[in-house]
Amino acid sequence: MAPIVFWIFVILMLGFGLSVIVSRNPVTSALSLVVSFIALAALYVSLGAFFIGVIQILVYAGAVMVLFLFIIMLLDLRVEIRKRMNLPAVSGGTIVIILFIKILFDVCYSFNGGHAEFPAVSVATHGDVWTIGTMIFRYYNLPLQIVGTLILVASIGVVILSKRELK
Amino acid sequence: MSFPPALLELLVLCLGLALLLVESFTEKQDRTLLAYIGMVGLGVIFLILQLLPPGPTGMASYVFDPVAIFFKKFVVLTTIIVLIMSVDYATTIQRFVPGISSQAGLGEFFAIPILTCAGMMWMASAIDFILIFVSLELVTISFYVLVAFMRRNASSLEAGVKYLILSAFSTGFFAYGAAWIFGVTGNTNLVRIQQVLPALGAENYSAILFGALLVLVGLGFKIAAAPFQFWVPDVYQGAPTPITAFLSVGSKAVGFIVLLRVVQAFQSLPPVGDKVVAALIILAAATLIYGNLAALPQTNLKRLLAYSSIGHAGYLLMAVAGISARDSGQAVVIYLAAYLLMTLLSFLILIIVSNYADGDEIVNFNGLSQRSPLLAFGLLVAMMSLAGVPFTAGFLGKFLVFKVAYESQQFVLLALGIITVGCGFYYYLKVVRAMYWQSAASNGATIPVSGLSFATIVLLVLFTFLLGIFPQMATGLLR
Amino acid sequence: MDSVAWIILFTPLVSALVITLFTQPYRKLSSYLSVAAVGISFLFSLIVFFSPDGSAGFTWIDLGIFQVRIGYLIDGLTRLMLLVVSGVGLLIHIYSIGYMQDDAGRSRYFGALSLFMFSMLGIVLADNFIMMFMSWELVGVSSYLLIGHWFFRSSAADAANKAFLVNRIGDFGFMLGILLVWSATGTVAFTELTHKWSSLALGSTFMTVAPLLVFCGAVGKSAQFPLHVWLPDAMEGPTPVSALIHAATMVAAGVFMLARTFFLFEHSPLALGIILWIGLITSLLAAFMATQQSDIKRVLAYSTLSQLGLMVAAVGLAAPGAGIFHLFTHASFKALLFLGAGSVIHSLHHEQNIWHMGGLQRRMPITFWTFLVGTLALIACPPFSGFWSKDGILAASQGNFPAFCAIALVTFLTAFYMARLFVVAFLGHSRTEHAEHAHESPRVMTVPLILLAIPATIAGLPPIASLFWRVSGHEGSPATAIIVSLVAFVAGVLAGFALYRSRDKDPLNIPLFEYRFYIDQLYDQLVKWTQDLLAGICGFVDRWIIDGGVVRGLSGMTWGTGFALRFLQIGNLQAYAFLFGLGVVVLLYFILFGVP
Amino acid sequence: MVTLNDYLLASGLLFSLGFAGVLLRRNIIVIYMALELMLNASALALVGFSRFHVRDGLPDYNAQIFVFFIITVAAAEVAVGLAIIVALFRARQTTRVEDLTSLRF
Repeated sequence: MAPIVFWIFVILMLGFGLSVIVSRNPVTSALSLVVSFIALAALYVSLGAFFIGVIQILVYAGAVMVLFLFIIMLLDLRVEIRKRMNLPAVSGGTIVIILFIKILFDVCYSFNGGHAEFPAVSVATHGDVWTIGTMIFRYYNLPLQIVGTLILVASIGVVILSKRELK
Repeated sequence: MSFPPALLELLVLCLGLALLLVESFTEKQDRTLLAYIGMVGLGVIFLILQLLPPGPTGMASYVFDPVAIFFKKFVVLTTIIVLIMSVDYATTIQRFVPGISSQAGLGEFFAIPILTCAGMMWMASAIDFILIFVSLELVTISFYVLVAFMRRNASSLEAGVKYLILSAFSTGFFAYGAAWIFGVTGNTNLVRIQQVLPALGAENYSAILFGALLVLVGLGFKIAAAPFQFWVPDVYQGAPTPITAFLSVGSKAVGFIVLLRVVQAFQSLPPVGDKVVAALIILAAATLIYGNLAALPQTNLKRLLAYSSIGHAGYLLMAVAGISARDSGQAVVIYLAAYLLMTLLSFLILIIVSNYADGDEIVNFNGLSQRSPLLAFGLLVAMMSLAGVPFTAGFLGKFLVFKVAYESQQFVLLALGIITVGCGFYYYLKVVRAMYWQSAASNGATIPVSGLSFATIVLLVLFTFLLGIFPQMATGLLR
Repeated sequence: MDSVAWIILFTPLVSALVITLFTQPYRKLSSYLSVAAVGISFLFSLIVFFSPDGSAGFTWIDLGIFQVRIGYLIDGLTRLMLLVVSGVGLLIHIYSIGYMQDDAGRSRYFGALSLFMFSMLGIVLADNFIMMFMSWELVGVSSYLLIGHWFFRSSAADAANKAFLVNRIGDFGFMLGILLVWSATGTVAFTELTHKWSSLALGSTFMTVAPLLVFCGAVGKSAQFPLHVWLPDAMEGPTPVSALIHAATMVAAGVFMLARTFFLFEHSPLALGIILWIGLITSLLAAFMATQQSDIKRVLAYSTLSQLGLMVAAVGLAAPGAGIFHLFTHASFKALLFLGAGSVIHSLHHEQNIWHMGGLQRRMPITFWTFLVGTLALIACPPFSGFWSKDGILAASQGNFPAFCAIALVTFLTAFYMARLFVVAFLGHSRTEHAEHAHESPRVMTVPLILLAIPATIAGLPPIASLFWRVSGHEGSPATAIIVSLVAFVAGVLAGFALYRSRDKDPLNIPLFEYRFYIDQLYDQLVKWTQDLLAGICGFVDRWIIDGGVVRGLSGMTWGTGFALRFLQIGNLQAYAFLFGLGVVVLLYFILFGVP
Repeated sequence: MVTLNDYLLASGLLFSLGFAGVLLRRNIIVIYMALELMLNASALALVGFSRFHVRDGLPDYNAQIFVFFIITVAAAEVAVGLAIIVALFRARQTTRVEDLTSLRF
């Protein structure tokens, strides 16, 4: 993949990610989030992870964003009133973030093998969906069942927490 | 034995599902019946666990070793007692959950802890980051629901939101750390990681350490280690009390088993393992200081227990930091067993008394010794044990932890531990003083205790003493 | 043989458990249970008395480096102590049935008494330091419970606290001593220690400091100067308790412990010297104080202190045998005196001031005569038991002139203040209405008095004493000792009679003695100062570190208090997240780049 | 040439953005979005590492399966989280963190 395409998507992802955390309007944030994640999905595809890229778009653009937007509309959230900047909070947070990024860069650059080109891979004979599917049902059956339980608990929880009058 | 151990969690899961089904298809049944079914079912699971020998499971990511068995028994027992508490707490739940019928939502309140229990049991066996992650999340998400369960109670909701945000925050760190560990070692399985680590080049040490520390942060949140413990007092205070007990015992215990397994895996590479231990020492010291000092000015018993739970996390971390000593794991296990007894005992009595006195401030316990000698004695034993008075389980736990710290030459931690025990005496005795020295408030009638709670209190008190007087019993916990 | 020792030890424990757990509401039953338990212990102690030496035990707690053994060691010392503890204990239990007749907390009382018997027998039987120390602490607990039995009286509650705290000071030293001994020899068992200690090649400082730390335990428990202050206050407890615990047995545990572990001390002349003088100072101070007290139990309490000082001094003179012999005779006559005092107090409706008594010889004849026996024994009148044992100590001090004088002076003072007590309380005319209407106590109380009067009279006679205890060197008691002791005794009695005969109030007024050399006041001041200081420090910590640091710290500090206050307004969750993040970054930074 | 390092930096920056969002924003819903950014950053790192660790000529699919689970869990978490936030809004009419201070000290 051409580096230029990679950098475009990275910039898209990070730019809209930044927009998520700086925009005053929650709707803008939610939409930026989706664009950021679509760019992220493109990066997945660029790494050959087609299945992950697809479910990324399906889950985030299809479900999560709708959920966020729906809730924002439901609660009728408006643009945040411009408040005076809280200097200590912002500066403190910024310093923490800058320190974290510094540590992260140090770690990334020290990581051996990070600077070389990716090793060559062949295309999976049955495509990666087949491979992942087989592995999930063959080796990762237990986590799959746990995730099933998790979703059950989550759906019960959502009902409990939001139904107006429980039975 | 032909009984596959992995079936146990599925049985617990089925139990939870069965309760949910019964809940939805019956109309007039008394909902507390569900709790009793749950207790009996979990009791059967406990018996099976008692009989199953440790052995291979045929799965790479799932082990059934003595430690796993201990923790499974531990969480099953905790869940049973939490259900007992929930029955006592049902009136409060009904008050704060909107519903058509008077018992709306109760069925779910009894069923979700059983599903959580299944998640904790999976965590006890998990040695693969994927399995750890999903079971950890199952536990976490059920706690989101349970903490915020009383949705007409603003405190419960506030606690729910605080837990939600901070927990998701810690999950982010955990997942990122696990990603890095995978990136460096090419494995998500702890056993495999332990095997490949010694061959790791020195230039990758900071990368693997970065991953390990972030995983530590994620687990540090679960076990309430400073500085990742800020949620604890608020959430413990706001959550329904049985859930607080569940959080402080079950959630913390499974956090510790994962922590133990991860730290153990990293010991195969001393340069990294030592730094992980150094991080644990820092966390332990911070946790000890914070938990014990901040507890001093507390006037609310529930909040006091929250700080005390942070303090105990500090002692447990001391034991984990002493991983180089032979008995480190054993000390953690015995300390947790003692912690289960005394913490659940305090919460159970707290629920009964605060139901009656309508408040969980320490002043609500004034003169309890006259109103209800049994409850006062039970709480006295719990406080003594939490403080670490000899001949109680808590003393044994602290003794072993200090021994481990001594053997692994963590003298600074040892000194800190001994000093903070002194602080502990002060704030635990505050409760005792209220019960025995202060005279009762206007409401001087005796407090009614249900038969089941009565039996539970007696058993917990009994075991607190038995464990303290016959420590050999405790060493048998890990067959 | 094996099971006998265990029966002696555990029967009272069983009784204590049964009483506290089951028979709380049945007060009569509880008292009988307790008496039966100590009766069984006494019977089996008799069996042990006629059995050969022995020892056995088992490991109770085994945690690798740290082992706790429960075992017993039976030798001459143990036999005698078993007999004293269970014998006096039995009589006092019986007496308590009468004395505590009207008390609502009788079950609690007898439960604690049984617990006390268990722990005291544990000290006596112990074959190692750890078991002894645990029993030692349990004795402290039961003494605390019994002193504070009438906890609704604030003076009783205060006295219980005082006793407990003062004893903790001594026990702390004791514990350090045990740890030192253990670290040096690797064992805590007495028999092993006896061999190892003498062959230990350590500096003389260590060989002095370690035994002296162990001695601290005795200073606390046997109420030696400067930790003697708790014992007189402990008289707030019921009188049988004062007799059993604070006169006959528990306070003697310190002396017993010194005798048991004498092998630690015998190699250090300096340690022995310090022990000797602490004993003598205690003895003298207490004797002076006793001359000015007007509470009958307090006079007896100070005389106990004084006698305990003599016993400790005997150990310091390297004659622990003489000390134990005095312990033995003292147990019987002091218990007798206390029970006699209790009998008086009981029939005078809890009147304890001797100036409100008088003329009791006709109204309470049994009490009168037995009390006389006890007094004669205490003031070392031949041939009563006290004469022989005190003479033994005096004889042991022959080579040490200052000590000899001090003991002679104590003998004189003892005779003086006991004559005073006796004359004022029993002779002359009745000074109050209560005293006029006094009547003899019930039989359940007088029978123990009579039974105790027997050993108080005869136990010291050499042929009888040799049955119980072999005092080395006593046979050749030099004439000077006997003469001095007799002169001091006669002078004391005469002075007492001359001064106090038919007086209605004290002709002497020595505030220094009456106020116990102001030692308690000094301690109170000290405690107050320390408390003020601690409170100041705590207040400072609370205000500046807890409030200012931790609580505000939760909401985010690091930017100074001014910023922190504004940070607080933002809301906690964000502050938590910030601190969480800060923690992550600091941890990462420190571990990745900080730790070498 | 795009190397693993570039992907790791991208993922690290995304993670830091999420981190910053949690620290700096006051609207709970936006904070929640920032948390999603953090989770997705770890997913990106995992996919990068999956491509980096080649097994039998194929990317290491174990990591992709991890990502699959992370995405599933994240979705469930969003559902529950938003339900709690809605319940909170109904009770308190707010989604701002600074209004949630009744439990403190």
